[in-house]
Amino acid sequence: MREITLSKAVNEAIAEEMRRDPNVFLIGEDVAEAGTPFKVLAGLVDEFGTERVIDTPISEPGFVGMAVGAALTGSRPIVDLMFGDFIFLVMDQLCNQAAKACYMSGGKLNVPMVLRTNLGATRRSAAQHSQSLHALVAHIPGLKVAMPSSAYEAKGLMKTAIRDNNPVVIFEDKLMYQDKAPVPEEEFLITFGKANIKREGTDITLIATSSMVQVAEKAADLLAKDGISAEVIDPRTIVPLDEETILNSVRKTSRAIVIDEGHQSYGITGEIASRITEKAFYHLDAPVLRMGAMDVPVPFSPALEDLTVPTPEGVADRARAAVRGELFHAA
Amino acid sequence: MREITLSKAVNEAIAEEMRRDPNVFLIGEDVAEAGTPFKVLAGLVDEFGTERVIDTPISEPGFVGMAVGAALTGSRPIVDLMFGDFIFLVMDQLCNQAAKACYMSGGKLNVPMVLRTNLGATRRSAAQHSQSLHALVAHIPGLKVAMPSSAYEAKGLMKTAIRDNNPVVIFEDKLMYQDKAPVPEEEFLITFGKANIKREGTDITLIATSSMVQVAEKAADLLAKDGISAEVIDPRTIVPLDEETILNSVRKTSRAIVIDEGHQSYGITGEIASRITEKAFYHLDAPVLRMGAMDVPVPFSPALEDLTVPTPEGVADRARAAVRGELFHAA
Amino acid sequence: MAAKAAAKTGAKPKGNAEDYLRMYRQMVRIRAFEDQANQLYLSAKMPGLTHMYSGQEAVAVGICEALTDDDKITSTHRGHGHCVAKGAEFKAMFCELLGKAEGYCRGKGGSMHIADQSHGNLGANAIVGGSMGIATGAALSAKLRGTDEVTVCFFGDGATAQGLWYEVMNMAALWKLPVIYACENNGYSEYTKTAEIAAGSLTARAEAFGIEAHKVDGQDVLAVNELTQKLVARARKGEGPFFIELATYRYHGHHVGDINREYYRAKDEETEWKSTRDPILNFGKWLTEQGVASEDDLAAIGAEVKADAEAAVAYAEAAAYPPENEVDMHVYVDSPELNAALRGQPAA
Amino acid sequence: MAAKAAAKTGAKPKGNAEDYLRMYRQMVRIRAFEDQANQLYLSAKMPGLTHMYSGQEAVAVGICEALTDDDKITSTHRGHGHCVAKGAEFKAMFCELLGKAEGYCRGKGGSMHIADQSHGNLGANAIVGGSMGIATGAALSAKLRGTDEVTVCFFGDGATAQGLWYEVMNMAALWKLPVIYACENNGYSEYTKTAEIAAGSLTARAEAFGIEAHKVDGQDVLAVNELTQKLVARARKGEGPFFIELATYRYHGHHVGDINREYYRAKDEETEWKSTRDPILNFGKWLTEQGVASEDDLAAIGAEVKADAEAAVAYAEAAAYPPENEVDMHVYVDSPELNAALRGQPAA
Ligand SMILES: Cc1ncc(C[n+]2csc(CCOP(=O)(O)OP(=O)(O)O)c2C)c(N)n1
Ligand SMILES: Cc1ncc(C[n+]2csc(CCOP(=O)(O)OP(=O)(O)O)c2C)c(N)n1
Ligand SMILES: [Mg+2]
Ligand SMILES: [Mg+2]
Repeated sequence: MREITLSKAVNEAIAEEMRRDPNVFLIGEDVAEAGTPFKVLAGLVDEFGTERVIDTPISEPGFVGMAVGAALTGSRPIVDLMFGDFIFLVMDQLCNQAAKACYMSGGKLNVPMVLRTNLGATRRSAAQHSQSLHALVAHIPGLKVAMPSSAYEAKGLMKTAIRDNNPVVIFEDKLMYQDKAPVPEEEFLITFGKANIKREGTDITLIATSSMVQVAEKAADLLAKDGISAEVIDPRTIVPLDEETILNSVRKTSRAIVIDEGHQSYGITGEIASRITEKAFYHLDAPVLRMGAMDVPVPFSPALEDLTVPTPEGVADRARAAVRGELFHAA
Repeated sequence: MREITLSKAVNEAIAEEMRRDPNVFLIGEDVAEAGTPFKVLAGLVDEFGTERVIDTPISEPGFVGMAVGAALTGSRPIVDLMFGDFIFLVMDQLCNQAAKACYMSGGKLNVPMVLRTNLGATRRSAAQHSQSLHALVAHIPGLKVAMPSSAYEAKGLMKTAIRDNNPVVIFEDKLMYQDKAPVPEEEFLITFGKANIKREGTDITLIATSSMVQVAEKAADLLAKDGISAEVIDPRTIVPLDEETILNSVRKTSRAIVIDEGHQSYGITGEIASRITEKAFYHLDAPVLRMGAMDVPVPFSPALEDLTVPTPEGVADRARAAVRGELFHAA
Repeated sequence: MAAKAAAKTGAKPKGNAEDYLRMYRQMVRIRAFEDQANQLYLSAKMPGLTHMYSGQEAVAVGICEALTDDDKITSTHRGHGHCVAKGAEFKAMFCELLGKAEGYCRGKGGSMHIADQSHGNLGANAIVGGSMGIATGAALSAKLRGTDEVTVCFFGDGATAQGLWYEVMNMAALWKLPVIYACENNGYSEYTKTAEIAAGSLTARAEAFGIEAHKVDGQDVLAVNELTQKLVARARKGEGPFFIELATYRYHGHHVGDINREYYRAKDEETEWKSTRDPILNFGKWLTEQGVASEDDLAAIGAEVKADAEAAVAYAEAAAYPPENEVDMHVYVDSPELNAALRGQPAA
Repeated sequence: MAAKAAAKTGAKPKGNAEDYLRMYRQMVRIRAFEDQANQLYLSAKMPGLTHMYSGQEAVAVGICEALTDDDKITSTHRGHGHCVAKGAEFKAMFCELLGKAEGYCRGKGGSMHIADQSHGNLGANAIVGGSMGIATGAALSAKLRGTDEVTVCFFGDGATAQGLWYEVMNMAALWKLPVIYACENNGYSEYTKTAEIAAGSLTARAEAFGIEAHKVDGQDVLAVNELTQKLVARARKGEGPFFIELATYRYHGHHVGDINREYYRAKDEETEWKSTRDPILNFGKWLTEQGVASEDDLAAIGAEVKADAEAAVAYAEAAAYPPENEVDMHVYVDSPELNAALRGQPAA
């Protein structure tokens, strides 16, 4: 199968959906000629024109609010939010408006919009351009949250998001834009709420999102050398969350680590770990472990920044401890 | 000891601190003559004047940003955010600016400000005036988060918050403003990060925040009738979180339920439950349970709204199941 | 007298009698709706609280009478008037206010979120200024979809303090969107006088973005309607956006519970507005002076509307609450086409 | 010639030679700093990327020379110029850019968050417009604390699209706060021309809030300085706030990596600004024409500054990274007085 970058995969997904449905349009800062600073959207304006690929002023609350209004009235906007950190600016429009319109209207209104943004540290971009803030939106009922972990996932999840009749937030890993993966030429969609078992294993389950899927896979490689067989699960969407696949795996392996690039405290690892504990408690041989980013703003200095996110070695260490029953004293 | 309302307790705390420190000032919508729609701040403007009790236009991002700037330059602002739901509007100033200034400057800047706001449903105020959004700010390093559960707690935590040199967000339960509790006449502060054991017990630990502390206490009363002895713990602050007190309790009771009025998914119950599981796993006789608000926007209709928040009966039911070992099949 | 009244309303009678009487009736309907809603609150039958539109009727009616059902509006926390004026029925409105299943939003929205999709009312909003983006986006969508729909964004003077407005005005102006920003300046935001929270000039703020701005007497339904007709027609041709500042007054407190309000607003001021600038009284007087209707005709309208409102209240009080299983319905809507496409895929 | 140049700068030589030469040197220092920073990027020694201030030097210097160390500024993603102009040293700045422990922020902030508390620089900000509230709040605090400090809020033309600005302008105007909003209009926000993203007039936007607005040539350091001196003096007396729009130009791409930029900006345009409107060249020329300095004097300043900058870079390259244990320091600051009070309490 041909291999394309994650960047190209997103671009293709949007182009295909814009061709299919004239109501889909793109809006955001420097999305047209510039194709975003990451160049992900390059070329779309040539095909679809500035009517459907709309460059905005630096007014994030404004254009997200406009997307909500457009979505309420027959359009299907895709909003480009240049950095995930800017989601703080649009929380009111996203969480008080987009997320609630359907429910507050008793199902009479709905908001088919996609907010695409990104996450991921270690780019030396410091505290306001490096955050992984998906936990915030995952907490708000009415939003769906997708977290692609490869070019393939990015394409399929984006296409599904555009066709979903609800507001969907997609977090792409900005460090992965140039990473290639096999992506079929033929059209495909990826079902929300259906996890992907990236790798089968029997001793421990590693549940990892987005950027952390690769980390988990590398950890699994390290563990294999020690004869430990790790299963790696990518939930793909954290809302809805595929509990069943996760629980089936943990019931089999009896151990789990949840790995995510958001801050660990009050983030998504606690939720997933708790659901496992609640529903598979009597199958567990060790406490479900969590590895999130450190609870510090992302530091600029390379010497510090790299310490803040989970690494394959770190994950493998914890997994070994769990498998070898070394967590007893900690607990 | 005299009893005063939570509303009066907050008012006293602020008045005492404004008398003590001329750098403390209050800013927000209708805080002066009106004393807020809840009348919590009534009278302060008479003592401190409109220079220090400042009515603003309806510009939440603006005046929160201004509070950050004032706090960076020698003042100690208390910001009044009329409804907790409006926190979505100020997330950028709170989380990208206030929370990060100290870290980003390597400790050279700091932001001694208090954001006081509220939480709590069942007031028939519908989806945009009923949310309990403390999980969002608890996820962001650099902020402290206090959740008073009575008039006593509200006074002590507010005074401590005002004297803390970091940004503190306080969520008051808006349904509790008229609830009275004993509050000493003499000055007192409450240490952040030190949980309060509201009630001792041996069979199960109920960890509850803010509005849910009363629910947990009522559940404990119900359980007592069945001969089940519940310990009730109020963490007081969720950042910092007093793990030690919680873990000591659970190691004793072997069972726990975490109860909170925020949405259950990706909220604070998952974090607290996970920390317990990670650090007291081998003491647990049952999975740590969680009870948050339903994962739905808060409905207006009284017939629906009351279904969305944990009740004493609901908590007691789950506690009985845990104590009687009835969770095996669920898990 | 007639001449004077005509001068005062600032518009010559050029619609027909039917139009005038419909506008009159719509204003009376709003007032009657609010009187009943206030009663429901005072008799403790209303869950929560609500914000009365009484006194501002000429704004909602003057504007909405210039719109079609395809045109959109966004509304505010003080939104009953906009909802009625845009075509809503009493029964479903009262049901909504009481949290009943037959309400416009199945009881889930209540007073502050009432929406009426079928008449183009995209909903009230409990976030002050929260619908400014939505309205502007509806206008963008109207343009992208190739329609000539116009959107009116209602908001209060207090809402002009929200930064969102300036962001969307800028985009509306750059892209010539068919949106009309209608600021109901009733002199207060909550318990504070507008003068204390708004520096400079509201019309200048819109004009700074190159947006044509107008001021009009919001108590004069014909003046409001005439101006709006013109602006709507121009907006349909791509000459928008526009801004209108409407001087008006709310008769009640900020919300139904705001009874003792002399600390921020003098009784005399209220009496003055009610007795000399009431939009219904003044328009009624003009209608009789112009011979469009007799005083008896108007009284009959009043009685009819009142009976309607009372019947709707009785209906709503007797109506059923939504069943418990609706509590987690409508968080998400179905996506049937997507699901079909997913089913049609070869298994992965 | 001299007369013409004087007319062009729009200001008569009325400061003394020392002032002029300090301003000249500060502009040269900024340019030298940026040249070194750009080199660090091009030679892959710079972590991340950065935004060059080159071309805009007269703005930062003209304004900051009108301020004292007690006066505050807030800065932007394009903030090196403000930082230097407000008094910062090269070594600690380069250390910060390279993430070293001796940086102004111990390497934790980097280019986009550089702050220099000791000279009143409250920090660069990577959120466009993000410091508008901070600056206005610093001005509020100055007033409440009874000082006569003035705050200058630097931001770009693109930042005027952020709603926050309008919110804080309103409050600044209502409360007469000593804040000066300084918009560096360099014609672009990222890869987009200002005209495409800003409707109407920027000065009118400030004026709509009753704020006195000025336009000035941002390439003319004396004109900028003269205007700022006047406005600062008035702001100290409570006559603020003020708005200044400064026409200027950035010589590099949006950031150091934005090399191929002809799709949004013509080479000719760049050449034109660099050759005819360079703030350093023009001011240097004027200084020699006025006899304030010889060409040799200026060349000596240039050489001295360049040597300083190179030395500082070398120092920073050799400097140590922060130790690993600093990673979770500074998330919170201590509260010693609170802790003492807590310790003094009777046990609960
Ligand atoms: C973002 C936000 N801030 C504050 C409030 C509380 N609030 C509700 S109505 C109101 C006053 C609004 O004034 P205005 O816009 O003039 O409308 P009016 O009530 O006069 O119709 C305020 C402050 C809110 N609902 N939303
Ligand atoms: C809130 C926010 N939106 C978008 C960006 C990305 N961004 C960084 S600089 C910039 C352009 C700013 O333009 P302007 O204010 O004119 O400043 P200039 O770069 O020209 O100095 C943008 C869009 C950001 N950093 N913050
Ligand atoms: Mg008003
Ligand atoms: Mg610019």
